[in-house]
Amino acid sequence: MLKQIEGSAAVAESIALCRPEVVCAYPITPQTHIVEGLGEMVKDGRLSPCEFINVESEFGALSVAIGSSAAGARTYTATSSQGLLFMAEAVYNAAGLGLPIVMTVGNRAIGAPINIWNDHSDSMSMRDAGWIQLYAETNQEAADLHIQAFRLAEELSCPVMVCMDGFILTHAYERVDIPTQEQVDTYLPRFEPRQVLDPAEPVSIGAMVGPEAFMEVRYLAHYKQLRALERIPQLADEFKAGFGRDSGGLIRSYRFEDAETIIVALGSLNGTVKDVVDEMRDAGVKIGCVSIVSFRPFPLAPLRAALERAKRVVVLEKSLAVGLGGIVSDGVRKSLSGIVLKGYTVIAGLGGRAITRSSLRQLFERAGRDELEAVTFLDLRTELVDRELERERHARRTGPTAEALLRDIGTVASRID
Amino acid sequence: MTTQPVKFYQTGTFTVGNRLLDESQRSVQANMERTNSLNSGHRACQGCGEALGARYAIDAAMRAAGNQLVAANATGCLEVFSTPYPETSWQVPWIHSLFGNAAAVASGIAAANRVKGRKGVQVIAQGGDGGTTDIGFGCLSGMFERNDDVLYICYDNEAYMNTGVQRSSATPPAARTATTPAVGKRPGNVAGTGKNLPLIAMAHGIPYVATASVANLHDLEAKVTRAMGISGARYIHIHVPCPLGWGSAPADTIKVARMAVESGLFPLIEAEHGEVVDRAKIRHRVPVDEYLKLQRRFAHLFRPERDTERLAMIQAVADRNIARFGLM
Amino acid sequence: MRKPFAITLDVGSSLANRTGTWRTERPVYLDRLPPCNHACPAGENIQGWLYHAESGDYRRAWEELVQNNPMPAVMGRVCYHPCESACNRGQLDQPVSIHAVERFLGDEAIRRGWAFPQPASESGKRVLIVGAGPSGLSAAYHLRRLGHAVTIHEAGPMTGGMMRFGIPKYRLPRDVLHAEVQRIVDMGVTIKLNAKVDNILDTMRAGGFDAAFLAVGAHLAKRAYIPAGSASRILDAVSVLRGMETAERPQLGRRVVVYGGGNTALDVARTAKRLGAEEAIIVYRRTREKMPAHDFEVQEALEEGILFKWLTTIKQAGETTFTVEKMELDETGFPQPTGELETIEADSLVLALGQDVDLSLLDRVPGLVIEDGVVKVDANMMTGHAGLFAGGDMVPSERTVTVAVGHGKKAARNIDAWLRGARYAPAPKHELASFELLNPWYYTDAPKSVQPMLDILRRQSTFEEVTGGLDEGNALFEARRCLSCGNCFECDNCYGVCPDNAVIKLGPGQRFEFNYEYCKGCGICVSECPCGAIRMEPETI
Amino acid sequence: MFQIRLHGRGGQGVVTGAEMLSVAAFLDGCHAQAFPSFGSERMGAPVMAFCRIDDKEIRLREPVMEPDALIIQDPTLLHQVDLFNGLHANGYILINSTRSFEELGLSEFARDFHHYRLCTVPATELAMKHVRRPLPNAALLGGFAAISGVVKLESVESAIRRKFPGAVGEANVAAAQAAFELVSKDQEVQGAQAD
Repeated sequence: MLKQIEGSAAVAESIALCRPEVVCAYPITPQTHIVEGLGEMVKDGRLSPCEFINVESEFGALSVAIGSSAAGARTYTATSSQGLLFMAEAVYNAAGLGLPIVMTVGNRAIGAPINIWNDHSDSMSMRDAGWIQLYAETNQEAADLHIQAFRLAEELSCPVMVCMDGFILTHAYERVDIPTQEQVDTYLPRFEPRQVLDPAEPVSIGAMVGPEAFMEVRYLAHYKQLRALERIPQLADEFKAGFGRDSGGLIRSYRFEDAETIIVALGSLNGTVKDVVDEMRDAGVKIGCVSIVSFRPFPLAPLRAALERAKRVVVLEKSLAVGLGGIVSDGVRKSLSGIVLKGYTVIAGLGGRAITRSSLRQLFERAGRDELEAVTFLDLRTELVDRELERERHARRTGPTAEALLRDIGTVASRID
Repeated sequence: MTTQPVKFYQTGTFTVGNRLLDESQRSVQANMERTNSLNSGHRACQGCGEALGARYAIDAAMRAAGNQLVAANATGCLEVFSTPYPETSWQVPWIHSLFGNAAAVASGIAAANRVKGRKGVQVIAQGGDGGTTDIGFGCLSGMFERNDDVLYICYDNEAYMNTGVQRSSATPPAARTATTPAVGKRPGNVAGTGKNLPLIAMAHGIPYVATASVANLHDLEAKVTRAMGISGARYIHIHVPCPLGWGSAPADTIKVARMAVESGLFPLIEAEHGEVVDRAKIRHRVPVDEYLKLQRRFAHLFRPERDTERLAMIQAVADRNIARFGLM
Repeated sequence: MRKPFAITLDVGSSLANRTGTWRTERPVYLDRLPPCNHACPAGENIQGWLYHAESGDYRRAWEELVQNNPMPAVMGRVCYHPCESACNRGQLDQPVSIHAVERFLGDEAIRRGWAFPQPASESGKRVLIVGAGPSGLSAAYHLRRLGHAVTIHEAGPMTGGMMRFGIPKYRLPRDVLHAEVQRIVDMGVTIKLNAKVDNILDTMRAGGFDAAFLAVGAHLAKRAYIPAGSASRILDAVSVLRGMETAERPQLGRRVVVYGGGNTALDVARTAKRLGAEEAIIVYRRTREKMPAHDFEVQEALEEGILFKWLTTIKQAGETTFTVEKMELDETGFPQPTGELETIEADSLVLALGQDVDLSLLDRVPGLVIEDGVVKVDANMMTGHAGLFAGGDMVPSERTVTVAVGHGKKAARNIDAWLRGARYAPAPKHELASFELLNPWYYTDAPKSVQPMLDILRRQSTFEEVTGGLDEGNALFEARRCLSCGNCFECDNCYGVCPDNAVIKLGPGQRFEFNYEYCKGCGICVSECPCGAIRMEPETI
Repeated sequence: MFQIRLHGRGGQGVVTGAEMLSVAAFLDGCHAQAFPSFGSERMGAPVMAFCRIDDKEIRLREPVMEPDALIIQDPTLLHQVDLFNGLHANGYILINSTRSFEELGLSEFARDFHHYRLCTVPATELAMKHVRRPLPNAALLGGFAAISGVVKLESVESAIRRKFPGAVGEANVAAAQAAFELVSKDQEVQGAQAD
């Protein structure tokens, strides 16, 4: 059913259709609307049977999820930013224990300085925690990915993180087709846990494993993700058959066949990129783009197939590996191992900095002329940086950088971009 | 002379069993069919109080729950010595997740049991004092305030033993640990620090809080059994000596625990909804010296000379407990 | 369940890890000798019979008791219970009132008519016993149980020896004595009364006996020289007490002086009081503390109004007046005369200065040695003459009923061995279960039960028994005060306190076993065993 | 594609206004996208919300940089924030005020725009009258429907009713209708003047 609906509400409805049995919630912007929506459905009985648990922290949230999942209940939680970091220990643990928890990350920057706006620093920090990470481009896809995520998680006994851009998607109202319960039930079978805490068949879960088997345990986790590389496209196909939509998969390519320049990005940014690609195609530029949906497992082979004929690849990243540059770029380069082409890393949109069509167009045009640095910071306000660097050259006690910069800009919402 | 009913049973209920007592009055541990929830072959040190306390508690819980029990365990000695791959000593469904989240994991299991309609399957969370009073305190407090249907058992050996005896917020005053060494002007742990978790648990107003000791099995089992009969959040804090960390003889584990109780330093109490409802009376009161002298971690209180001031301070703690909880 | 590799494990799999290899010391169960048993002159297994009494099984308790002592009702009354002085419970609150439980069991046996078993088979050997006192009766009982034919020759008109002629009936009612003697007789023991043996070897030959046990006791009163007038009435304690058992009751008068400081002196004074004497005075040359009599008896005597004159000797006896001299103790604690004299009024003087043995029957027995008026015996109670054994008051030892009973048992076992051409070897004794080996915290606090006492007026005027028995409830309570020192009573502590579940409970009455596969040797079981029945022993490496 | 930018202060329902506007467009059969400027949610702080309306899927995620219309819920922002940034000469401006553009000191600024696309409406006054709370967003949407014709008044009414079921919704609908009428009348007057 088509609805003009907030992204968070759409995801909440979609999750409810997956019949989660335990939902843990701890408030953090911008994921709150999702669990609020679910909480209301549990409270008014629309979502039943389901336990909605208000916990004391994100660490508590995922820990409760670990318990309920290990006890055989389909379990969901959501978080963002600092919350994801606060639960980091449990994030690794849930994966290590092979518990098929599904978690939404409403992507948001990480402080300090504290920042509630969107980028991918949070989920990227957990990229190697053993979770499958799927990035949604639209709210429709965010809603759909959650349905696929439960299926995938439970098949593989591996937790899945569905990443959707904070505010840009979570708080955006747009048209979403909410599937029917019947569709979802057909697609997503009952949860049959691989291991369960059951007095009838007791086991000890969470043993201490020493050097004699730890490598093997880790290899098996890796192997599980390699299997996911096969299953994710199959599940997307199956989803299309059942729901009539393309959603998910490993990567999605756009006007790339004859493209000399290909833009690679994750999440909602791809919409704007596509608009720019269309503009430039209209102007005769051979440009295309690829959206990475599955960042973990990382789709090396499909990426290589999509990119190998291009002259250059521009990876647009909403996170920064400080001291290195890009995170996604590393994987993209690895996929192109042995192929000689130009590769550019562009760090964009950190902490909610708007990524505009005009900026992208200029960027892509410069890329087409190969004028980009290996690592470029899109729309970096160099005058602010220079001023601060100058100040630091003259004074030892410069005070906090963030506050100094803010003094120079003025009121936050007084600017459009 | 009219015949009075004979109430004296040689050792009464102080020993584990008593051939003269009715079967129903004997302890779970006396039973040949006891669960041995924590089985032989675990790697706890010789004379480990925690291994003993855990078997006491979980066996009693198993009996109370008709073996319908799931346990969540915090990281720590108990977890490490019981489940090194490829062997586990547990006979109950058991999960270890992290150091600080046992209470939350248990809340999750309880939620799953509720939603799955598994009536009668009870959930226990357990951890050491570090995993309970320090790193796990947030999750524990959350579990308490939500009144989740979980019995949390803390095995208190008064320091981080698994990592090599570092101070925790349950470490008593003057005790030597690796991070409160017995050097300087006032050797050992600083007085006036630390927290009393049973009282904090009571402040949450949860249905049941109790303290217990491996030195008093019947009392311990009665409390576990009682707790298992109550729904909602419950907390039992069990004093379990650690020969390694305390510098006591492995054979003295129970004796040391007994001296803690008999001196008044570890009161055995029961509370319901925040109010103390019962206490175990001290049978043969001893001065705190009798307790402290058994442990090398307090040796500096007696050598090279008697630390009269701090011994008096510790005795005052015991006296206050005795007065406050009516232990005599 | 398709369990994930390594992180999820099958329950109880740690049994594969044999932690027993960690051990440097191993616990072992052992039985230690309880101090009561150790102290009992009759060699009773006190703890053994208390164990059964604890569970209310009095018949088994009694049966266990009479393995060593055939006269518990007597013993429970007259024994000075060294067991209780040794009892570890004394260091906790008060000793277990062993004698009271023993008496209860003895009385219970009489009341219910429990009998001794007949011997399983007859040995065909004949043993002569001379004297039907405690030692002789004890020997007769044990020999009979071993299947030997036993004949007792008793010089006196009644059985019991000193139990009858030395102990007043207010301490040992005669029906009790009779019942316990009769039970021995009922085993098929022949007793010939008024049958004084003049020459032991002749009698043995005449009766065709294979061995003999001499237990004639010490019935000859010791005399002291006291200048006396012809009208002075001076008697000896043996005659007075003996007279109480026969038709001719001794005439002691209104005021009686008893000279001596032993239990017999007290018995005589208390008897005199009961016979109607207005005043009974004990004159003793030393102080109360130095008195050989038991303190509780002195206490009872004082309660009954007996008067004492300490540090006093009798210098001269007149018809109704006696001159006494005050004494004082020198540095060595020995009394020395002071020359200070006084006179006391009395109708009679009874000398209670000890007894000698009548050894006339042993004249010209080859090999037999007599020293200090008693017969020398070896460790097997045999005299220098083969086949001739002796015990009780006529051999060098403490002269108590209990010692005599013990002699009888020991002699019987040696006679039995000798008859079979063997030598009796007693089972080696276990190490002593001293108080330090116990963990008394586990025992319930319980002061001992008090036996009822006859009220003072009746004690002064009648020969009713002074001390009453326990009722069943009290006896059970008292039995359960036993700490079971050194011997497992299956309290399950070791089974419970082992952090490694390395103790196997074998079931009721079967005790426990260590599982050395898993025992790490921590020793908690040893520390927490209430009764000290476990010991750590070094592992051989 | 038609892009609207809404300005106001936290607590005035700016985001809800954008949301209802997108719903109204959705009900008209269009694709629509509404999203806030994502400030921390505090009362009184300047906030923005955006709405895009198109007849095909909207992929663009940038903030509305070049709006076709501005809805200004709080005229006190006029001199505090660069409200008109990116607005092109054919753009619409709807300001919540009892005063005219002239009275607001915008005469000179208004000269660059089609005057019939500029309008003030006393939305807070209408809200106080109908809803009894100073929440001008519904009235402004009514006014916006009148001034722009981008969404139908009926769709705006339905969108309001979806967001606020029951009496509150009806009150807001009444405010929207009143604003619609006021603005329509004003448009007629201005149209007459123009003619």
